[in-house]
Amino acid sequence: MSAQATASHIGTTAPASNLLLAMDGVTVDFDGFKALNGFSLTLDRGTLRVLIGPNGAGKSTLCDTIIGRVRATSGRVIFKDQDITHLPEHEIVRRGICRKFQTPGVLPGLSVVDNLMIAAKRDRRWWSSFRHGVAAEEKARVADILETIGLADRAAAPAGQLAHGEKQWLEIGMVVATRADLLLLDEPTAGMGPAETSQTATLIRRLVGQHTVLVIDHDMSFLEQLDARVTVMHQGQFLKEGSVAAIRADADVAAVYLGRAKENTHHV
Amino acid sequence: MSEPLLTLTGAATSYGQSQVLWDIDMAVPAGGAVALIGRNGVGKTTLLKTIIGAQRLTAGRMTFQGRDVSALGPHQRARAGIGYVPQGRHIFPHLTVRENLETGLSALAGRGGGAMKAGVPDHIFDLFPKLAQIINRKGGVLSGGEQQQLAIGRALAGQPSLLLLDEPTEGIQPSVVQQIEDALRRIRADLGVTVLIVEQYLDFAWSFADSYRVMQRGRIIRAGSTREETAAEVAHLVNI
Amino acid sequence: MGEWPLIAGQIFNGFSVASLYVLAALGLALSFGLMRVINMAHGEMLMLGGYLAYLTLQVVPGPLGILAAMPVAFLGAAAVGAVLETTLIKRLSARPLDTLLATWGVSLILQQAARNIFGAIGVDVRAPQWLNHAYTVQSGLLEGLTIPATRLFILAVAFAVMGALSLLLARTRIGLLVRAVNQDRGMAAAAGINVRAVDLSVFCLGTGIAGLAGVVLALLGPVTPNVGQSYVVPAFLVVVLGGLGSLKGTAIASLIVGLFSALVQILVDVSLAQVLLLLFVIGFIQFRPQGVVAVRSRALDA
Amino acid sequence: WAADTVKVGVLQSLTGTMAISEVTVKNAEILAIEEINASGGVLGKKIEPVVEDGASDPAIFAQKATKLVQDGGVVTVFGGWTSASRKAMLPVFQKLKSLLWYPVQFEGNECSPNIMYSGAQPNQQILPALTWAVEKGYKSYFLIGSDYVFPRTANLILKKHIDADKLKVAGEEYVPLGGTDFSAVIAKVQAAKPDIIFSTLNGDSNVSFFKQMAAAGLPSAKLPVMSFSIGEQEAVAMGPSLVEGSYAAWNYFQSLDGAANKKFVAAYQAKFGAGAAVTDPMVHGYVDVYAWKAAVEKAGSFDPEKVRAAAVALDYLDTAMGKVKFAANQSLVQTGYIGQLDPTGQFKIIWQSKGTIDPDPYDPLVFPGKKCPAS
Amino acid sequence: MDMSMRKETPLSGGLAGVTLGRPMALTLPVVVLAALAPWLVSAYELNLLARFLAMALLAMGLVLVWGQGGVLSLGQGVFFGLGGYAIAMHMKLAALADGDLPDFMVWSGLDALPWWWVPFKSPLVAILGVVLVPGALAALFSWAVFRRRVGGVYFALITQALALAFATLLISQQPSTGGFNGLTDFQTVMGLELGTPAAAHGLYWLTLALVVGVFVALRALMASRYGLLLRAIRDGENRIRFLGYDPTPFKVVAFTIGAVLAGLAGALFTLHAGVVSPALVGVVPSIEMVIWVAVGGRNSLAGAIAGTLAVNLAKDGVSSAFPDLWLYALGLVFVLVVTLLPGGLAGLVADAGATGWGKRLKTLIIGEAK
Ligand SMILES: Nc1ncnc2c1ncn2[C@@H]1O[C@H](COP(=O)(O)OP(=O)(O)OP(=O)(O)O)[C@@H](O)[C@H]1O
Ligand SMILES: Nc1ncnc2c1ncn2[C@@H]1O[C@H](COP(=O)(O)OP(=O)(O)OP(=O)(O)O)[C@@H](O)[C@H]1O
Ligand SMILES: [Mg+2]
Ligand SMILES: [Mg+2]
Repeated sequence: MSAQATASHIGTTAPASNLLLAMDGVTVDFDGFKALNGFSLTLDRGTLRVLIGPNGAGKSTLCDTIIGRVRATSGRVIFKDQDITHLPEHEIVRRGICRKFQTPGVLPGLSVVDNLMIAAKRDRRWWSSFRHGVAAEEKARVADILETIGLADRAAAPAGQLAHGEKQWLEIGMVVATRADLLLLDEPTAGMGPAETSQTATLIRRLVGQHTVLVIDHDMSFLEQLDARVTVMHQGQFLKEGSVAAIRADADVAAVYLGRAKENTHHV
Repeated sequence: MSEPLLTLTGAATSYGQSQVLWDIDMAVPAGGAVALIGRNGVGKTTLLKTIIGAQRLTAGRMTFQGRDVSALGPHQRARAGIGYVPQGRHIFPHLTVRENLETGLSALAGRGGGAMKAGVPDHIFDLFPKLAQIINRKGGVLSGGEQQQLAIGRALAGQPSLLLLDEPTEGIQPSVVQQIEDALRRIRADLGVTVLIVEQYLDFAWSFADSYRVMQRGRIIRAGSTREETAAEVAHLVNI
Repeated sequence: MGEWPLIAGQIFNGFSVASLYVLAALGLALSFGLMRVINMAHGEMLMLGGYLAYLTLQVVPGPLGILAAMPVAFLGAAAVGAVLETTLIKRLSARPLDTLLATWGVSLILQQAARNIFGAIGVDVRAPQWLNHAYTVQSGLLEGLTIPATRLFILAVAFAVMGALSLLLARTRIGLLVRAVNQDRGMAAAAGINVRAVDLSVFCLGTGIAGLAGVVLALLGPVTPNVGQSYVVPAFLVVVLGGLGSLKGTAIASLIVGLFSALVQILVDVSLAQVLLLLFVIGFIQFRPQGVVAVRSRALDA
Repeated sequence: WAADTVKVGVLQSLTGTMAISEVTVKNAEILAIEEINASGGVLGKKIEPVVEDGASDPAIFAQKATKLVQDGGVVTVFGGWTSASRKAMLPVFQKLKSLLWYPVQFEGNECSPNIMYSGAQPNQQILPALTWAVEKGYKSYFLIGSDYVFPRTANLILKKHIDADKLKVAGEEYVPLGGTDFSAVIAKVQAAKPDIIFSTLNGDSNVSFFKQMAAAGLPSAKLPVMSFSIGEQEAVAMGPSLVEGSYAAWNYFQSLDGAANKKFVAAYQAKFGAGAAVTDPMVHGYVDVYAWKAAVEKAGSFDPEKVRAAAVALDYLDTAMGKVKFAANQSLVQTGYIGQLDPTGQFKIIWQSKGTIDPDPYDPLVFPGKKCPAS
Repeated sequence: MDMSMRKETPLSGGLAGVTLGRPMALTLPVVVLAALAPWLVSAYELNLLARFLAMALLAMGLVLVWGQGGVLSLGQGVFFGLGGYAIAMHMKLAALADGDLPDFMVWSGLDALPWWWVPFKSPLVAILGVVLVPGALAALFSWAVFRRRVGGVYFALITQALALAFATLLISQQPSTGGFNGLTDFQTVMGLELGTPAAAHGLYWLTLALVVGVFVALRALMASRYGLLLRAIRDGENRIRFLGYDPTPFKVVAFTIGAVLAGLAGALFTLHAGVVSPALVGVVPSIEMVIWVAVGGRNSLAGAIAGTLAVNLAKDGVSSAFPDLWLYALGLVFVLVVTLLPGGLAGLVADAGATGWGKRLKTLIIGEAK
């Protein structure tokens, strides 16, 4: 797989300060149930961060809050030194955040390539959609990504006809195509086999540097391959942070998350 | 082994114009556990959908408990004793956990007895204690792991003799993966349910199932016993 | 007689109009909320109810005819609903906009059929004597306020239907199955639910209620081939205002619409009141787009 | 064959909301044509009616009028019901220099040389009703109408005359066409306590109105209602018992005496069923055909211009509705009647104007100084 | 005509989801034939054709709004009416001497022209009004609704209520709108004497030219990025939002274009028919407009034109001879098209094109397919 090509096309502006995202005491209250409870997190530019935690810990809710799908009951989300807590979703995305959903969210009636073209379009204001032609750079990027995600031969197929795993790949491709500074990947490997999983890990590692990436996943072997700093959440709150090895060794994490001490590798 | 619980002979299906499954022959023995493995997009989900009746057979036939069920609709097959845990879980988002479980009772219709009136059997909460804690929450707001447990619980509420599981550990935290794996073993052992499971991870597949089928491009290209071959011997077929 | 009886009278009229809307809209809310079917022929189910009332009164004249007509109309309209569902609606499941267009065609056909069968000019259905009187306040602040018995009767019927329906949906498994089918058909079938049977019964229930409503509406209005058309647009507005197929929402929205138009009519005439009502609904959407009663979901496309 | 026939257009709504009423007028017009054909035709030619559907849509009326005159080669057209349809057809007839015979009472305020208006002008229907009510001693009037042109104009005229007579307008209310909710209107009636209601409600709204009045404890026996749009057909449809005792003003009632009427009713019922109701607009449509025949014969030509000139010069015709003739302003000179509904759906004639009334398209009190150019 | 398509990169399936009309080779002869119509058909038939072509403008707008945008509008009659009234008001005023009032105002008791009539004395304002009034109302209305993310069925039902309210309002405000009667009896427009053959031909060609122009323009629009995004929004509005697009303006623009086309259609129709009235704007006519497009094919511009002509010609022919039958037929068309033929006539043609004999026929007519 040729992720270099993709990576080389992803341009970002030179960092002004190193801090990209800061969540500051964010609480999300669903009728009394606090899915996030005073949660804080900072992400530096160009870094990779892994977020784990038990089912229901609030990881997806965290992404929802950053992207504006769910609104913080209290606390703030700061992105590139600006408060984005209350911006409309599309505004947040335009500032440079893109998210892959836990259940793949592709546009089922559009072809694979059209899905990517829409994601790749730089100027997302409505009037610019009347402008003629497609930038050569966008075209090239879409072609690259199509190769990378292995769907080149299905480019014209409606996205709705893809199998689950293929949809996952397409959505990853779409997120990458946006060239957002911050990529939120919610369980990118769910439904993938071991081979695809390590391909994904390779891809993500290549993205880092140009992008800041937050990965959520439950597959410890996948996280191992990513080899990044890990934040552990529990019941909407921060639990631990550290290297993969440190987290694995941690008794608290074992208690709430990993279970019976031994690691969970189904790997061949 | 005696009469198989489920057989497929020359089964084929397609989505509209495009055929997805070709010439599937398979027999699942009663009380057994079969693992279905293969890369993304080879048709594993489609095969399960065909068995539950959500996809129509375009060729071949299917029997269940010795009866030809090829012409039956999904709800009739569910009532005959096939339980289904789909990929992506498909929880009813606006129903509570209890109500989701109760929908599973529908599969008991026509099987007599007061089972349907008796409500959701307790052993489901023994298997998945978490469900009892969130019994009144809406399905749509549950986390992935909670939903997966609920989906299995819902299938069990219909007291199936065959359980179809489509990647049941996808997106589940490790400790719960273990719980689910344990639960599945108990389902086999204590409830005597036959299992057909789609699983991408071979070591669980090997520790759980008695036999395996490898799929490629809509066909079963290899069948064998997990007792006679190691996962490593089969892995290359899956990882191409 | 001063201002007070007029205002009090209009508040009562608001409730009365609301009860008509509830009856007209409940069936719609059912089939839309639970099956995503927009039944434009719903008005013709009301019409059918009116004609069945007429026929029943031919057979059972006298004071109790109207009571006999209600179950007859319910069953008759439900039967027509069954035919409609099995021949047409089931082919269009989950395409609400298409059901809207197709059932509009059905409504044209049913209207013309009524014209050919019963004649274009309508038939005579009258309130029985025991309903044809009014209670008048004789003294006090509200002196002169008149409450027609017919309208009280309709209020009672509306309450009874609402009550029965919510009991049915809340207390029996039917409600559960219906909601499951609505949320995920494929999964519902795989869980052992006979989705076709559920669809059929919901749709028939909706049209049946419309038929029953038609009897009641005939007490205050005409029974003609195109009578349904005059109720169906406001009934849909009630459904929009009420929120997705929620019975509670439908009831509250009916009340809002009823009271709004009754009170506005103290100041402006009916034509203008209609325009104001639409503006009100658009205004309402601005701060409560999900309708009166919202259903929350995490699904991407909720 | 073609040489022996002359084509005339019959243009009414056969579909849409107006079809109920207009189909009966079409029937009456066809009946007249058939009768004339059976007795030898006009100027030795058989009349060939070309029927078109106006579909209750003014634009379609204009379209079909053009079709009839321009492509269909008809020498004249009988048709129209709503003022909207007539107004839409007017320019067509003017441009194509043809002639339309319009059979329904209307609000006046119009005289085109290309239209023969046989339906009543306001002074031939509305004002006679007021005259009758004043004679009866009613002092306080509540005006209720459907919200469109005819009721608005009729009430404008009524109000001026009621004021001029030093009587009281207790209220004026409108509901949208086809409206079914009268709760607010009735509340206002109850508050205003009028002596009589003058109703220009149209179509189905009447049913709702009478039912809701009865429910509110105000049947016609308690509070009289004078209607301007309820004829025999509507009365039967509503159930005569509902409207029994209420009044109506027309220029024709089925119950009218006279041999010509007996003959017409018998002929109509022979063709369209024994119970078929016969109404004012139907008779006007029927009379129009005979008046056209008389004018053609007087002119000795089918040329619309000559027929028009001959029509206004005709003497009184003896018709089902009594003696009528066309005035110089091309409207019909006719008698006004007040009827009261009996339980069978027929009207008992309780009052009639003193002799025929000359048509007056512009009410002198409301539109002082306006006159038809022709008169 | 399909230049814009050729410019599309092979990468973007920009036209996926659009059922293409017949290609250029067939379109040109049709247009030429249509342009010659004044010499081929009678004056009445030409007028009929002109009306239906005017309506086809509206129908093409619905292809954009409903077919591409997935937004079903049951209120197109409102915009049609606004366009019609805008031009009709001007013609009414143009026919008057200075200081005079239209007749209906006089006998409704008005003694001065309502203020909002005054600007329509100017022909320029009237022409602008034809486009701007429906456009502005549509933009405002749809923005208010879409921005609160109310769409789909809800939107359809609200537009239906809009049609009802608008018709009711028009009828009830008789002194200033002409009420139920509408506006009629026009003499001249922009110095052109209406009713003369010259005027009839000129207006017909104007209509035809607009139909062709709008066809070309909409086709290019549908093939553009905008069209792609519109279809994407139809498929998954929320997904699009999380890709950084705000769906609201896209939908508002489509709805507004649809309304402007409806307004244009209404104005031209009024010129051809010589009358505009509430009968054209209410619930029933509005939904009939949708059926023209459903019959033709909701994703095909050519289909929309064909559907409009077919339904209206059928109505003209059938309803007089068999009034009862017509209503059954119309009802049945609704039912059958929606259930059995969701792609409409265009879909049928496309299907036929895909099968053996259809393909052969196609190659015969238009040469080798590209
Ligand atoms: N809209 C909502 N209303 C009420 N509760 C909600 C809502 N959305 C989420 N929750 C609850 O918040 C908790 C956190 O959910 P979330 O999806 O963020 O967990 P997660 O960490 O992503 O879990 P998983 O790993 O299983 O995906 C869950 O218990 C869920 O039930
Ligand atoms: N609704 C559909 N319409 C058309 N084609 C489909 C549809 N669903 C799946 N397919 C195609 O059928 C093939 C098999 O899909 P299926 O979902 O059965 O694969 P799978 O083996 O379960 O893959 P995964 O491991 O990703 O879940 C794929 O090529 C897919 O593109
Ligand atoms: Mg999650
Ligand atoms: Mg799968």
